[in-house]
Amino acid sequence: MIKVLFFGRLGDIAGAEERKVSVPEQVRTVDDLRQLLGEDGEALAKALNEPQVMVAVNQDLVEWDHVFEDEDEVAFLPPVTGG
Amino acid sequence: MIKVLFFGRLGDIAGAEERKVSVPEQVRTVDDLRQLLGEDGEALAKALNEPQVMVAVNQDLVEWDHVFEDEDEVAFLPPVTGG
Amino acid sequence: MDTLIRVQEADFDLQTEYDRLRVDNPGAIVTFTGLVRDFNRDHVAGSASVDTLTLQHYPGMTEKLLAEIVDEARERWSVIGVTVLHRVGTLAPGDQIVLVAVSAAHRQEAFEATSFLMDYLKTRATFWKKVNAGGEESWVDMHQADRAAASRWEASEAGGDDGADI
Amino acid sequence: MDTLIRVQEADFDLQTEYDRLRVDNPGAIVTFTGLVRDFNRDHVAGSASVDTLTLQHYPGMTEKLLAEIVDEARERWSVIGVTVLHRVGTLAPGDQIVLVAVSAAHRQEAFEATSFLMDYLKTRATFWKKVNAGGEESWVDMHQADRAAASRWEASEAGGDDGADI
Repeated sequence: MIKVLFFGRLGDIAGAEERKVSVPEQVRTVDDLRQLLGEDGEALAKALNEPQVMVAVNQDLVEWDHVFEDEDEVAFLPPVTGG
Repeated sequence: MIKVLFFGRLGDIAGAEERKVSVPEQVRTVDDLRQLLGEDGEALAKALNEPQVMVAVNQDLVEWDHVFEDEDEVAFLPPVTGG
Repeated sequence: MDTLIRVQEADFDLQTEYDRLRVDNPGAIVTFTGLVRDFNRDHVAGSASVDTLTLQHYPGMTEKLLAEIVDEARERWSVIGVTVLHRVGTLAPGDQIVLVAVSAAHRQEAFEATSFLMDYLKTRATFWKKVNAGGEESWVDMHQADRAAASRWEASEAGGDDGADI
Repeated sequence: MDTLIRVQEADFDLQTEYDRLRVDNPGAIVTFTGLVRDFNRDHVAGSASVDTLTLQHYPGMTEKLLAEIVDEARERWSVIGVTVLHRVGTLAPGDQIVLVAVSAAHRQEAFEATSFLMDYLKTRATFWKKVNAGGEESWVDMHQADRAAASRWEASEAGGDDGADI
């Protein structure tokens, strides 16, 4: 079971800012996870695959080939717009 | 009769921040005035002739060949150090 | 010598933060405040008036990223105190959003560090802005100009210490 | 849209000046405050502690020169409000000397205009500083670094309006 967070517009598209997800064994990297989540709908798949979307695991930015572990917190981050 | 102002260290060297000066007829430009004032003493002559000293007539910066008139206010300004 | 970083719903008070920086007896203090403009450039062409702005962030990660940005500023410039306050939640036009304040011995360091902190905050810290204008909500896009502003620091070496008086 | 220029013996209040600039609903406000440092770099090598600083100016001409500097800033950057307050008389370490505050729609203009105003104020406005340290008075010399800081604006075109958000 992992915790998935969707920020900014991704939360609206995913329909929730937070989801608990149990992942099949072959889903190992955050990119695998992104593809799995994208199976929920075309809009979310498209949004998660935007080139500027970043991903953090346990609040550290990681590359898309990063392998997450059970209980990890995985956050999908659209371009930031603070200030 | 003109009013002469000395600012910054020039006031200390001139011994006053302000002087009323009546000038001979042949003293026409502010450079002439500077040389006249320098006759009071070598220290003041040297200080007024420092390359960075500027001169204002009636609160406008002017060149050294500027011709002043009676009743004018002539100010000798060392490099500024505000802020 | 200290750093203050806070993400909060509450408003902040410029004088309070300034007074805190003054205690170290610096020669220069620069403050930057960002406020909600009444003009909605980010929303749609035609620019409906902004009713409210909602700021979301990633608690924990935001503070960590802000601390990293401040560390980077401290490596580049010789500054004394650094304060970064950023509000979240719902804000109205005219409200204060963000305060960056830097004290230093000399003015150049304080100016550059403050400007750098804002450029990096805008492009790296995990905040997201939603505009509510004319009953319609929409997430704000990052501005290309902000990316450009941040990238100008990437080429440059540590600037600043040219010894100007304050 | 207004400009406030004041040379005064009295202390000033950052919050008051900031609040005045806020009224126009800008997106960004930058403030610079210069303070008397306890460290006497300007006086002698060995750096006796500063007891007091005395600021002299040329009444009338100073205000005129400051107005010209502000006009020049307004020609170069699109800013809203500009405030320049400078104290004269005798000041102690920790005292506020000068405040420059600028409001604008976008942050880049506010940063650059404030920095420009300080650089020009330091090299063009008719103020003179005398340090009293260890019982000895001496007039401060202009810093080469301040000349250099001012000259960097002479080569450059009006900067700033790159459209960054605040």
